[in-house]
Amino acid sequence: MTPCHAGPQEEGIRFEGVSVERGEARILDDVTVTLRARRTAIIGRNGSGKSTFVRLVNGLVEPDAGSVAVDGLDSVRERRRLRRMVGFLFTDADSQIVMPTVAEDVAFSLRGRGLDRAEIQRRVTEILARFGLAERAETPAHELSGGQQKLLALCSILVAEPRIVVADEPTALLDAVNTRRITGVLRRLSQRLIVVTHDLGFAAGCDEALLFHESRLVAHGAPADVIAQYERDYC
Amino acid sequence: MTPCHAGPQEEGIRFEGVSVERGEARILDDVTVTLRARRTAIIGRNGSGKSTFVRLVNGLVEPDAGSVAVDGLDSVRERRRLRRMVGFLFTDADSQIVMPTVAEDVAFSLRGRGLDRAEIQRRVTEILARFGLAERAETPAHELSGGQQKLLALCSILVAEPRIVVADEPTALLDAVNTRRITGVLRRLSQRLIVVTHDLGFAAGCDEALLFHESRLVAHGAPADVIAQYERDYC
Amino acid sequence: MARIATFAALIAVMGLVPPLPLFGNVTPITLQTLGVMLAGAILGGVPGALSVVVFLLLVAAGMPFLAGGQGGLGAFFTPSAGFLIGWVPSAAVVGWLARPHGGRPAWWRVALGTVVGGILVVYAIGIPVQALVTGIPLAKTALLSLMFVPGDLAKAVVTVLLVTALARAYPRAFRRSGRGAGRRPADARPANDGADRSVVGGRS
Amino acid sequence: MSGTTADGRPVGVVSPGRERSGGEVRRRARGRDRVERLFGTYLPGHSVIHRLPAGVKLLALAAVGITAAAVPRPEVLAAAGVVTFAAFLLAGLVGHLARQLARLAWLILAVAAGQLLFALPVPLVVANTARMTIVIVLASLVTVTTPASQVLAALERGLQPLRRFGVDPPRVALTLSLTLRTVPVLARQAAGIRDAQWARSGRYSVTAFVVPLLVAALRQADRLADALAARGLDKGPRPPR
Ligand SMILES: Nc1ncnc2c1ncn2[C@@H]1O[C@H](COP(=O)(O)OP(=O)(O)OP(=O)(O)O)[C@@H](O)[C@H]1O
Ligand SMILES: Nc1ncnc2c1ncn2[C@@H]1O[C@H](COP(=O)(O)OP(=O)(O)OP(=O)(O)O)[C@@H](O)[C@H]1O
Ligand SMILES: O=C(O)CCCC[C@@H]1SC[C@@H]2NC(=O)N[C@@H]21
Ligand SMILES: [Mg+2]
Ligand SMILES: [Mg+2]
Repeated sequence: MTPCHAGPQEEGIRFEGVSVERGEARILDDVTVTLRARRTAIIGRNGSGKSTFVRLVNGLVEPDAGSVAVDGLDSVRERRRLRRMVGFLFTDADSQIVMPTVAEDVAFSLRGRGLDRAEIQRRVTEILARFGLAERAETPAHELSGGQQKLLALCSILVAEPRIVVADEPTALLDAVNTRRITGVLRRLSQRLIVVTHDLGFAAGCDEALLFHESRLVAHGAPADVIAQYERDYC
Repeated sequence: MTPCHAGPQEEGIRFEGVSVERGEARILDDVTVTLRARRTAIIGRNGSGKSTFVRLVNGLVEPDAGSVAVDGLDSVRERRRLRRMVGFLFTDADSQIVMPTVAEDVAFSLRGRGLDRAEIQRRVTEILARFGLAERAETPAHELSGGQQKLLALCSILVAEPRIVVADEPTALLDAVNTRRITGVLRRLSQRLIVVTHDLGFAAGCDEALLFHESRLVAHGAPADVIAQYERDYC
Repeated sequence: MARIATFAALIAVMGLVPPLPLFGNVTPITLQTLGVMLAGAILGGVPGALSVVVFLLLVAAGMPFLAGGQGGLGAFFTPSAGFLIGWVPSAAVVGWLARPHGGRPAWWRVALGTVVGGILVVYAIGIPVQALVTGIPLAKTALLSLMFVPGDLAKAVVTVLLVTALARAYPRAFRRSGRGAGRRPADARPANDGADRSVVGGRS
Repeated sequence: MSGTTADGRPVGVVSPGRERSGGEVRRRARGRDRVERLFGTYLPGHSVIHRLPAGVKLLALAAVGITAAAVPRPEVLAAAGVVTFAAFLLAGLVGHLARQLARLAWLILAVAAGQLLFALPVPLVVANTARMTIVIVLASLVTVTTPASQVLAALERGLQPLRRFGVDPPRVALTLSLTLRTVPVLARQAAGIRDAQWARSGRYSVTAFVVPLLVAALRQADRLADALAARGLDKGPRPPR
């Protein structure tokens, strides 16, 4: 479908015959798809390959066959540039937080950009204020509540001004209020969003949806249709 | 409400003026309630004290003020007996599973009961078969999928034949199918069940519900009413 | 017991990081010594040493937990066997020197502990054993082992940084007693993190 | 705390040698490799050596090791060498011996070269190197012919006399099992942290990696302690303060 001679200006995230293997197992099998919508939801059962799929986007997982290109950038060869373009929200906030305190953790994302301290400090303060964490700047990050940790992880990603945000089950373990808060933030993002979720309501609010089953992409289209297929065939 | 001179025959889980402190903070504040229903749901926002509350039931958390008695047994003094009566399903199966392989983990629950090997073996096999894990008996626990790990955790609890099952967010991170499976098992349990959940649909199916907010018990009654109050006042 | 098991596992996980075999010496440079220092500094002397014992028992039982996926009884007959054995008293000495009274350690104590316990004690046992196994004279073996010093000093520095960072990131790590330590009257609770600035708690 | 599994095998580890039906074996073979890599280096078999009790093998190994060290004479070493080779033959693992020697080659060469460099007499160099090699490969024979669970059980029995000094063998065995369970959990967390760190900064720094790993480990320890307590295993007595 997509022209093979697409130049680097090409928009969209293009997967071409992508397979990923671990040991004998194919954990992703011959996926070809191009994501162009602003908000894409990825749904499917546990172990169907959703996390593997989204990790291809910033080169955390490399394809064993096929190729992934994000706006024309190859995910393997241009891994470093891609990494800066993509903000990745992991399921487990615990492992995402890498520095002792809230402010330090956000500042960590700005390392190695040649920004001076005052500028880093300014951006950190600004984003923490935007997410209601300004008061917690000096708190040990691991003492935040679950919802606050997720917000912190989001701050740490957005402060780096990525072009694409990938979120892997962003609302797991959150209460109704925090869930609404995080999904609200994600929905309002100006960036392109790819979100893996078991929350079909949230998936329904996206612009397109992908359904994975047993390592294969089995549906791609309007969320309502894809969700209906999931509920009909795989639940 | 509950008579203070209740004897050890008394049925129900009685919390009398229970407070729990951590550092300067009161993470549970003067809770008095008696649970008598077969299935009790605990709801409330992140950090409201739900996990702390259910951990009092088997003495994992000790009250700094007040007392907890389960069917007349004091949760601190009779902690050892209590822990045999209460099966506790933690949110995170990773930390619930303590032995390297599936069968060993289930067998661990039967330690120190004076059962001989053949009997332990028989019970382990039986329960694994009941939950469809018979084939995985020798599998290292970390190779199970998320849903299977939850099932294993349940096996390991039920094999000890507890009188009460406590489950702290049992379906977090599970897909729709696994969620249904686990909630189905929990619903059908013959034991008394106390379940902490953000899944209000599941809470609605219980016999009573408790609502926590900022370390206090703020409602106790029929699930429909308590959920309505939660959604009205705290969401 | 849970902490002992977890730190033993941590030492094993640090063995997954590929080792640096240095040409001319038969003992690899490995991140696992960092794990040993951390076990001592964070768990304290006795539990730290016990976690190393647990780790070594599993190695002896055949687990491939040593640097480069080595393991089994053979590991205790190689020239580096003495270093392995030395890790046990090493963790103990690190713990005793770094945290003689439990509680959160001062940075200079951690530094002292890692240099004396984490480096000197290990060498004191490892080098003679290596000399014995290889038949190379003690003095020459010691000379050869000098090449570990930069790496081990770096690990000592990292341990100090890590322990300080950990105290900020997860103050619970150094609580004197774990959670559920029993009922205490409210006014006799040990100093918590918030009380660091006060004189309450009698921390050294 | 009996220290045994449901089917009576001693604590610990998977028994990778369990037979399965043909197709099953092949299908699982790969998974089994993974298990073995994580859980030990046992090579299943039915030889005399395989069937010898673990304790006997361990004692024999110690005997050879001590003799070779205490009486470093050429004829003793030659005898030890012959015994070792015979044991490999009996176990049907000569191929493994060859692989093992190939793997040890650099170590053997380095040790020999080191000694020659320091101008030790050649016969002494040969004796030293031979002694080391023999003991290492013999020890590896014990390891590959004995399931880790048996080694652990033998250890537990061997610890019995230490009861007097306050060692609690079943507790030791339990701790070993807990560790085996925790290794893959921490390994996965470590991988997650490394991924997250790379995704955020594009570089790896030791502190930014180990601090979260330590936090994860300590939390894991706390949760493990809770799980043990909830499942009826009380924490040991706390040292008085
Ligand atoms: N590094 C790995 N080694 C071996 N198997 C792996 C590895 N990573 C993933 N897998 C396997 O690949 C399959 C797909 O994994 P993936 O994490 O993509 O699933 P998922 O759809 O995100 O599931 P969930 O909803 O549970 O998060 C699973 O069966 C998993 O066990
Ligand atoms: N050991 C502890 N030390 C300090 N604070 C603690 C400790 N345990 C819990 N807390 C705090 O107590 C409060 C209540 O925690 P609890 O785990 O009971 O909440 P919860 O209702 O289960 O929340 P969630 O829905 O996020 O699981 C939280 O603010 C938490 O940070
Ligand atoms: O893996 C082994 O077989 C043992 C390794 C011993 C390594 C020693 S410990 C002190 C010194 N510092 C290092 O980094 N390596 C050596
Ligand atoms: Mg996933
Ligand atoms: Mg909770």
